[in-house]
Amino acid sequence: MSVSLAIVALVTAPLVAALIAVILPRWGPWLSLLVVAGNAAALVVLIPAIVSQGALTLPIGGWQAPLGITLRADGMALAFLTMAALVMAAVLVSARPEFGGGGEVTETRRQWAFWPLALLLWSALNVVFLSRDLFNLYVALELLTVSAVALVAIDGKADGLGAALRYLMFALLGSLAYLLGAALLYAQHGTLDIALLADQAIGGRAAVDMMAVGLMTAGLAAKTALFPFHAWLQPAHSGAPAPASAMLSALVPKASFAILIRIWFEALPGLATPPLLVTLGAMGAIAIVYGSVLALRQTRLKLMIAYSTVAQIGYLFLIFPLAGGDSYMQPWAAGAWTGVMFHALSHGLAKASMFLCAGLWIVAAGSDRIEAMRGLASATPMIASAFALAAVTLVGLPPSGGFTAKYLMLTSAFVSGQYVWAAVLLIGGLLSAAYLYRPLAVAFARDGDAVFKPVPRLAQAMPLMLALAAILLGLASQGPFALMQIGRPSSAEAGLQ
Amino acid sequence: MASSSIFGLCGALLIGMGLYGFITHPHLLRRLLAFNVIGSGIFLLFGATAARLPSAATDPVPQALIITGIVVALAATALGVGLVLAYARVTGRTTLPEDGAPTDPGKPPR
Amino acid sequence: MIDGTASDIAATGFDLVLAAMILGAGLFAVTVRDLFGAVVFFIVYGVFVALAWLRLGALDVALTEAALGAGLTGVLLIGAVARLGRRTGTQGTDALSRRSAFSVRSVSQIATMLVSAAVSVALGWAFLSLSDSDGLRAGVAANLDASGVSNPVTAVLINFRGWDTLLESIVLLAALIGLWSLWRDDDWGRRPGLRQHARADGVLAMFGRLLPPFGLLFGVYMVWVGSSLPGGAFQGGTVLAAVWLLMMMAGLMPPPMVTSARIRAVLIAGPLVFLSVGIIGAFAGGFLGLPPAYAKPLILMIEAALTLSIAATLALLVLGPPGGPAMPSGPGDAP
Amino acid sequence: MSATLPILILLTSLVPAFITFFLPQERHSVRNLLNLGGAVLKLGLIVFMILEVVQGTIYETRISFAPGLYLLLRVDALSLLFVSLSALLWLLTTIYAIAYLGNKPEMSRFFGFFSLCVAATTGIALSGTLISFFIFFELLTLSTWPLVVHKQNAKSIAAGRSYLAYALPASAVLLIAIIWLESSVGPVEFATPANLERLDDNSLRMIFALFIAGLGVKAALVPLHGWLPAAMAAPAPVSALLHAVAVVKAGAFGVMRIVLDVFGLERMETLGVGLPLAVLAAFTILWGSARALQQQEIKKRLAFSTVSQVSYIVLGVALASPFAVIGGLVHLVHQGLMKITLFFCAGIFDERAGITRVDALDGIGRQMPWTSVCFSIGAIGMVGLPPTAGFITKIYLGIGAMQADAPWVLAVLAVSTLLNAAYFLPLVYRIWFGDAPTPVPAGGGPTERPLGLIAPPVITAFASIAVALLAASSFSPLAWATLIATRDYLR
Repeated sequence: MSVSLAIVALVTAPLVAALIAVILPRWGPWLSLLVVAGNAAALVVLIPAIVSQGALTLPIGGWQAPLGITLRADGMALAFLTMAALVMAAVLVSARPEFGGGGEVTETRRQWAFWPLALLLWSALNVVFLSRDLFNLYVALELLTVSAVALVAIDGKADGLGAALRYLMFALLGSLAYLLGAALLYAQHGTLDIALLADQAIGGRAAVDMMAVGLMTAGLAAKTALFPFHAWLQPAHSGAPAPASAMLSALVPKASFAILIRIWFEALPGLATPPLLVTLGAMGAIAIVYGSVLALRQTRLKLMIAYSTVAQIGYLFLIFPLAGGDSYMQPWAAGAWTGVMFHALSHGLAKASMFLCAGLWIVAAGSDRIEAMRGLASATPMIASAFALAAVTLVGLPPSGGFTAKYLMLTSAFVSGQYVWAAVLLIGGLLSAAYLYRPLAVAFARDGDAVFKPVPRLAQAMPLMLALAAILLGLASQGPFALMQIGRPSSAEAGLQ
Repeated sequence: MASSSIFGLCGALLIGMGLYGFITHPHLLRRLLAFNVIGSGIFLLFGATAARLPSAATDPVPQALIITGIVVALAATALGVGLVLAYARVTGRTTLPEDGAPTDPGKPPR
Repeated sequence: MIDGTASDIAATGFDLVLAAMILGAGLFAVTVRDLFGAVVFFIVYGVFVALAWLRLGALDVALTEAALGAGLTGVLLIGAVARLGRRTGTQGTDALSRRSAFSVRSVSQIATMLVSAAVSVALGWAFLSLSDSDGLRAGVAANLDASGVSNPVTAVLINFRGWDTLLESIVLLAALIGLWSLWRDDDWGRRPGLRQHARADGVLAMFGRLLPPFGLLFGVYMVWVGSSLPGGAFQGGTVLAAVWLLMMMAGLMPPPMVTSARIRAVLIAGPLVFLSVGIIGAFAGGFLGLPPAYAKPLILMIEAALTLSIAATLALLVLGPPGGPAMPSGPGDAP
Repeated sequence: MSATLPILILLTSLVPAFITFFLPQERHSVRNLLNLGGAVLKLGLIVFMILEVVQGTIYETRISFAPGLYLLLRVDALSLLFVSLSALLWLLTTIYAIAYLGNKPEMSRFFGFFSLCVAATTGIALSGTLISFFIFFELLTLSTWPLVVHKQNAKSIAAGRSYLAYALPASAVLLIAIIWLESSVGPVEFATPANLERLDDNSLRMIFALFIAGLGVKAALVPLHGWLPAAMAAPAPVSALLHAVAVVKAGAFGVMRIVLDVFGLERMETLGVGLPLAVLAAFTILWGSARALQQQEIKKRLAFSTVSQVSYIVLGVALASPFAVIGGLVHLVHQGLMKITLFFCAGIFDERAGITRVDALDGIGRQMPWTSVCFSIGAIGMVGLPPTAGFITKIYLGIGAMQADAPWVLAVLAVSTLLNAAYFLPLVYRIWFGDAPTPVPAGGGPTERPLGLIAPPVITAFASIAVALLAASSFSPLAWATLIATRDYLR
């Protein structure tokens, strides 16, 4: 009972808070804190419950699939939910100075719109991670897109509006492709439920199924900003205000990626063919190299971080060729599937931290050129530490969550003899070290003349908390690792081929 | 030939047409319009599959899904139109500049 | 039997003509040079598509398509064209199609055409090669009695897949919040849309006075019958939205202030009632569960609140920000 | 106790590190107390542990991250040798650093990372698996960077960049080597020989080469040594840390682990990879010496001398004969004692007399007698003259070379000794017999105070003689190295 209430709380608390924030704009920051507390409590109830009982299913309205929609809390869902809760907590606390509305008498447009949009984005994320119904996932994705696009444009400047439009165009087309695929699957199998689809489609490789999954993959890849659908990402992520960038970069791509994983590994694992897996992996590999090289060439901090996201998203797609990795032959090679999940989680935490750092540094230095950061490490040591720790995670150095991810993926690549992906992983790590080093070194250099705006300590603590969480994910990998094995599809172990 | 086959194939053609319009038009309102054409094509195709068994009534679940889909498409269109207007107000343009997207061959006239 | 075949042939013929008209209108909407013309063709297209839904035996969808797909989307686009001014709207496409010399642009256009055609062919093939699935007719029929309504589409929308509908109403709200967040800072606190200068004795004002009572009645009726016949919150809400828009445009009542707490309360009422019912259900046994005994009144309550919110949201989505160049008073005024 | 002691030893530097980060700059006494307390406590725990290990207690701690990925801290004789050296030198360096840096800015950051560095080194010493070793090795890289760039001027930032530009690719190479090996033979624990039969000889050779390349950067093997001279931009205590306590030592220690515990001396022989490694080490010895000869800055000369000296350790294990291995092991300690003495003294020269170049040393011996004596002892030790620690090393390496049928190594040793003499003895000459350029200002000559500044080099200089004089006793580093080599590795 309390367990299903916890699942309900995860998806409804941000919704209710968002609705109330529409009529009571001044309560936005406080409502957000309440939702953070509520989500934390729900996760505290849920995680032990599924650890002891296994994955839990909640049919909404009591209607079982295929007629109704079910929510399922499995290990992967809870891992992502926890990551999202951490990121949102930090983002919402960080957003208060900018959007909280100090003592002004009249409310402003930005202050009114930010809180409902952020909370709606959160609820959409939670639904995406929990829902097992392909069409429900579509609606949730649209809610996510609409609120994310609005957040990109919230400053009302030309850059932000253009970025939001470009994002919207990609996202709309992506949604349509996904919807078309889902419609074909329903027409073919008479169900939209992931588990039932898996039962229905066992064995055969029907051409219609291939087409449907191909369309959904293309649509979701566009929403995840996988190369070559990445063109919308960097203007959108760098043009938005820092708290919005943090959500967009850390969380939004993970939602469409999670659906992609559900489709390939849980709904229709029999569809994959080796050339297809290599193609998806190759697109990821190109994204890693391309994004890193472009990140190296940026002179503006937020653009660099945004291109880094293009690269880091590439790693996620290495799951397709790497998952499985003959792990049954080598029991200690735990598999790339979990490794990629670790990557998604640690990237989410680290990237959100980095965007929050960037936002604070830009305010402090009054510019977002990397050169303007000279001397900031001494002025804002907590931010510098957060940035450095986040960089450690993104590069994949021990003892961070990024290292655990890299270790698991590399081991899989070696065990299955796929050395190309191993090389990509290592080159990507070195390139990310190269581009992340630059802002750190600049911030570390001494500059006696620079005058910075002071940054409140609470604001500095938020990115540090996220970066420490990313490190802790590596130091205490055992717990998350075990959690993610709960309800893990068997194809994650056996591979897709 | 049953209605469902006719409108199903009609939907497939509309999707192609809309896609063509979406890709070739740089003007953002035209893209939104093309988006709606693709959308209704998809709905038509989906609805036709729900009606393809002549013996039975139309499957209600796809109908419900399509209604939801139409509303969601309207929401996205409304936000898109608002963005286009705001963008035009701020920049005086109705197309995206320097379109890095590989899908867009059109650029505003020189 | 001869009659049967003849009517079959006639029906197929009608379907073919309708499909051709849909395709023709769609083609014009996509390709015609003039932006305003494209929008007009799009509205016509929407009406044809609504007819197609009737032919497919999907009355609820037909109503929704006519009201939202053709109607509101059309008004939205026309309003945008008017605000942008038609000139800016056409130059891009002019440049696109006039320079007819063989160029990179036309090559890429041909390539796009081929790709689009290939997509159509592939989808058509996929449509024809679908295996015979029975869908969920049986499942819906078997549980219809427990759903509280007799219209299966409404049963799916509000009961079996109520979670979708709840989220969808929130998507609408999110779009409105997003739209409002695009206003200029100075406009915040003003009324949306343009100040209307409808002549008191004008046609519009007359319509504005005459239509609302009927529209109101019709809208409420649509929601009410939705439980047993085609109709429902979204269709009814659209009618109400149209009525309200007409009254605002006729100058009979001012648009609400965006900062007004009352209008905001109306906007969230529907989703909030729906959510509350769901959450109370969660404590009573199942999230969004409607006990068969109370299902009908609960559904009516949810639908009533949703209709109100949807009507307000849709109307405000169409109204747009304050100021700007002239906005047409409605589809009827379009040249 | 046996499971928690290794953790406790790590915590004695980790906890001070984390507390220090959050201390305000002006809390000097708290910070000093923390760091000194940690160092003393660590030394005490290690002494306790040595006594227990002699009694036969086995210390082992496992922390699991993921299947195949776990941290294993395990104490064996080799790790005790390294951990006791680094703990002792850490204590001395902390005393020195407190006196040396005094009231300079960013002290909390400095000592925080300083302690973190030592924690990483301790972890390296106690690591029982390749992956644990790698994790601490990386932690060492990362925690050293803020120390290298501590002065935050353009030169030190450049040094930091060069350090990472060498270290990060190297760590990627090391990671490949580890994962390649472990993906075939399973997690490698040093205590149990890995089942290398699963891999063919050529793969094993490749893996060996990758290991050496990955560790060679920290061990400053030519041509991977470029970062070390550049890192001289850091303050003197950091140089001591880099050259004697932690960084290059970690590299050399890693080579030992790979040769002795992962591959084993026998397999290294059957694979035929010992000779190339010995040649590489020999070349590094000569190259480092030759380059040292060209340097006019004292610290640069010392840096190239380190490049040369650390390779004695590598040379010893590469030759794989009993005496050579013992010589290599014991040089880990000897080089540490001698080199840290030299850097302590160079720091005092720089800080108190402003001397950074060789020719400025003229006649300083009379003004700064304590420093000068210590520096001279260190220099003589480096040359390998009796009665210093360097002499013992060279004798053992020489005999080992004969045992290994590699007489060419004798020639290398001879030439390198000549070169060592050529770049160190002139310094000693200048210190004692050069003419001071200006008359000493009355009462205003450079001081060698406070005690914290001069005591550490005196102790290490004394120790570097003592370990040679008492080499035959049963508790000398030599006896210990002999015990390690004969009991654990020479079969």
